[in-house]
Amino acid sequence: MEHWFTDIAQALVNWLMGLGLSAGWADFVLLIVQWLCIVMIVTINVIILIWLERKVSGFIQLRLGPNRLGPYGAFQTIADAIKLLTKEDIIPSRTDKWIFMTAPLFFIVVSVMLYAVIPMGDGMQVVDFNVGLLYFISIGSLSTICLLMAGWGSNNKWSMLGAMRAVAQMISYEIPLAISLLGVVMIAGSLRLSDIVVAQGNIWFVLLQPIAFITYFIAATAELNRGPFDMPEAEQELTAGAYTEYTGMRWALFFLAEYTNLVAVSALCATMFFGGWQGPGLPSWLWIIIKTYLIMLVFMWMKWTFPRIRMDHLMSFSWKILLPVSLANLVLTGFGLEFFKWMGWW
Amino acid sequence: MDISLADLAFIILAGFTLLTALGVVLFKNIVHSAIMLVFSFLGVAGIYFTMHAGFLGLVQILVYAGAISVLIIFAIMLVMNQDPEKTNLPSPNIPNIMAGTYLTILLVGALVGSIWFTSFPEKVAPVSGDELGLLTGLMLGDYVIPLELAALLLLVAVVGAIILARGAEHK
Amino acid sequence: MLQTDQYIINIGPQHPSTHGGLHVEALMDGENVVDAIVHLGYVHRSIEKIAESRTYPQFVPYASRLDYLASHLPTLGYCQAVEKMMGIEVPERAEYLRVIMAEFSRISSHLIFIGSMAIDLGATTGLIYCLRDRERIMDMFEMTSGQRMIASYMRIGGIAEDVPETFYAAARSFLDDLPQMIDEYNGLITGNEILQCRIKGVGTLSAEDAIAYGVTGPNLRACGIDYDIRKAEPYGIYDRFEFDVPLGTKGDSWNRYIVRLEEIKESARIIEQALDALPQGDIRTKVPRVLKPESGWEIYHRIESSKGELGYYIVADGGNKPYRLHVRAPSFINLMVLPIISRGGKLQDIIANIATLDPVLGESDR
Amino acid sequence: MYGKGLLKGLWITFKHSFEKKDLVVRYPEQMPHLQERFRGSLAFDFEKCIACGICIRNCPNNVLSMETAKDEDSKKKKLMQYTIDLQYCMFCNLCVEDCPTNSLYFTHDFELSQFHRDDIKRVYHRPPELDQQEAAQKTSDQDTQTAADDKKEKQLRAMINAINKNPQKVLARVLDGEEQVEVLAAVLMADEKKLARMAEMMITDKEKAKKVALAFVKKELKEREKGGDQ
Repeated sequence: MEHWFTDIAQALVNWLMGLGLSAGWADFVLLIVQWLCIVMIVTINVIILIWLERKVSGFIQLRLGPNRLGPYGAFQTIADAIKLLTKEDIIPSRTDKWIFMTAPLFFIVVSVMLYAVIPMGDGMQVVDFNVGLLYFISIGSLSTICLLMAGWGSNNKWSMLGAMRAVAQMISYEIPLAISLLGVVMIAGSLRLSDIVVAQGNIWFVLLQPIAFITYFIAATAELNRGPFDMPEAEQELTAGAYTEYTGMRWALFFLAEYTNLVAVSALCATMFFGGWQGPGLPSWLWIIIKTYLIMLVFMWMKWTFPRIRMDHLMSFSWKILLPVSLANLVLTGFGLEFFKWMGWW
Repeated sequence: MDISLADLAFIILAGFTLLTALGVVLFKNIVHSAIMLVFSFLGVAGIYFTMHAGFLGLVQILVYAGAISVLIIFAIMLVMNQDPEKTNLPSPNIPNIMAGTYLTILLVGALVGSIWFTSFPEKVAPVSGDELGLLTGLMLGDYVIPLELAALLLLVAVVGAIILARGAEHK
Repeated sequence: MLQTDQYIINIGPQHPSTHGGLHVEALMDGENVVDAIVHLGYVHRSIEKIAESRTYPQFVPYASRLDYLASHLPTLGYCQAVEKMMGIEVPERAEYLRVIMAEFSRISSHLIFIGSMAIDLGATTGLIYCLRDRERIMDMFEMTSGQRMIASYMRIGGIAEDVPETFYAAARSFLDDLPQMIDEYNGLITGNEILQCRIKGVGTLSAEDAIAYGVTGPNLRACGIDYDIRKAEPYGIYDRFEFDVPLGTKGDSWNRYIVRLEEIKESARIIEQALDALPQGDIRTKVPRVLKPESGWEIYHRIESSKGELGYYIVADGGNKPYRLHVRAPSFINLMVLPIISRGGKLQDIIANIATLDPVLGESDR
Repeated sequence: MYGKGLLKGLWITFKHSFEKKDLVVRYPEQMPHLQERFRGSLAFDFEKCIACGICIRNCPNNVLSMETAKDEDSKKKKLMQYTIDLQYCMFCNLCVEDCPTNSLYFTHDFELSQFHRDDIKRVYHRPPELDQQEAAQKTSDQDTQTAADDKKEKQLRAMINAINKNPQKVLARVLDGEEQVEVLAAVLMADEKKLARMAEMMITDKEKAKKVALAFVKKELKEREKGGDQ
């Protein structure tokens, strides 16, 4: 159970090398297989997540959520996907066509790329980058451009407003996000995500870095454009923000990407603060799934409880509260580390 | 010819970077140019990766593709008030063309010259061990003042550009 | 500061937060509102003109459709106007039942207000909880009149039918559970800091402006002006009940919200008193089938609807149909202050302002 | 404290998410609970209808219409066809309320959607049994009927005469108070139709006659008062 997936990968590499491929090419093929697996994971996750989101919102709102197709409405998302696939792909005439058409594609590509460094189990990482965390943050920052493309390409004021908001919000929340993670990095002494997981063998970083966790969680909500920070979409104000003009599968791709991001960010949260794949009894890949899903449930819970924050409050909250707090946490962590070293506890 | 995976990756990435860079110059819509610029940055970051400079590549993505290009696109969108299809046309007046040609010659000359006159060592010794620590020492130690100055310069440049384009409010 | 271009953004007529076909043409400077112009008429059904081609009793169901969120109130106003014109006495029991129904309507309208405000600010769940509780009022309306929303229950000279026995228990249990419901709204909506940030100090309407524009109802009382037609000029039997008029201080969106929340409690007090004092007896006086006010008679009658002063101005020409019927719709007049309270705010404040002004487009467009 | 409200809100939604979801009605399988007076759709009972047309006059939206024919024998109006065009119906209850024979009523059937507009229309044709029944009744009852009619006619004429002759005495049967009787007499004298109606009622239903008389008097008094004012 524990090493199913790593064993399969090893077997694949061995088989390929047995066929006469060099080690580098075998790794390359393995990489492609891993990517395909990730795409599969993403798709399955999104299908589950959309169902889960609707169920959670339903339960919170005293409703049943989807309950028609399959047991507890489990096939609802699949039906929706089929519906969206068969819908007409409307491209309004005065849009910037190439930008309009490619924006959702780039968005989904960028979100899938995030998975490359997430340790999905013991040794289950596509690339065990020595600057894995930086990779995550920098690739995550690219989704800003995709939203901007969507907003600009749509040639619609609502879309543009949504995109502008998205950019302002994501750029300003990226900073506290990164800084709050730095505290963890300082304790773990590495940007490599597998190192950070291993460093939490004794104690989860959420206990050592509670402030960092809270700031990370808030900033991540904003990064994900989820309620109460769902400025770019903001259906009550901007109708659908950057996605206003999108229809059918292109629209669905945005949602696919958003949920993909949600999984990635939650998995990172689990990795950084909740000991990643470490846990007793169950196999490592199951632990990370459990932790990720629990974190995602909290995200959903928050979204369906809170009203949307106002744009200027959002910005001032980021710059005036979140950033100073995360910086202070960083300084505090530094002092704490020095103190521990001085006392000889570290 | 024996092409290794690394070589293939370099060729693809270099071609990609060059094509997108050409796109920046040649597209008639300045927003398209700006987006091409993003891809060009990404291509450069890819080249860094092939050279095992992961940190540099990621910083390239984070800073250039993620932040600066957004700033550029933002600035473009904010100041644009004409048909986007005509925002990046080649300049019709002769002094501009002359200046452009002159700059191109200068730039190409400098590049060729620097490549020509540099004696490349046969084999670069790989950075041993902690490349991050080394970079940190350089950036926040020896070159901290140039780094900060460059940051300030960029900020001033963007603000100045917007003011020039729109004109300050008359009050 | 930098000089920037202003642009126009059209909020509505097809928009999730405009409570119907409202069109606000917002002149924006980035996220800041320079001006907001209200365009109306997208839900115009020419109800006033319809009145001219319907006999007096026939207009009652149309009156229900003015303010469909509190449908007993506009019908009450209309019936009382005609009764005043014709000098018709209404039996005691009918008067009491009218008050009960009117106040339940007010509660249901305010519940919708709270819920729709919550959803306009992004708190989707608030709406569902409000709807859950409003459902009980709707059930009561269904029990009494057979219709849930547009219950044409009031009749000229009384009410359509007496309430069934089950009504009393339902009403009492609703009133008993009301404090608990309000606690829940307070926990989920009122106490939420994000929501407080969104509406505190937003859309401030000064008392002078409110009076100058003719704003009435909770929106006026939120400015601190003690003006409730139930107190100022009691109609029906409102002078027999003891209740307070909740007042705001600043006239901002927060005050408008709190005033309505308090009004729910006051309405519950009135209902409780009315249920206790409910006499037995007739529910409808015999009214001639064909009402023919004499030519030249005219009447203006106003009531305190859930949105403000709802007035009916009827001119008779001797026939069995009104010569002219005008509705002074509070939503229409209240909406007119939207530009002045939105100016200088953010785009999101317009949404909050529309929500807290609580317009019903069926009434403002008629 | 800042954030307390947020946590409280989270707690409320958390509690509710584990509640039993009994508010939801799974509609097509499970029918909603409808109150007794619920107005689903308008239905019509042909046999009870007397074709008085009150419903049609009351309807604000011209939903109802009927076709009548004159019965050759009794000169009575005979209902041939009754149409309810439900697409215009507001379910306001004005027709049902005033129907003297309760032939219009609301059912709980609320699933009114149809593919074609014409299907929404409900047309009731005269059931053939009704004619047969009537025909049968007519032949058997004709003689007694005419006899009874004659008797009634006579009674009525006698009553009208009596009122005409001595209004004070006759009308005192329905009203007390001399003044009121006088007013009533004046009203009846002025209007032949009212007189006939009053006479008929006095024969058939005294209670009703009393009420109507009182109403006449009240109205007259009011009108007089108004006249005095003006």
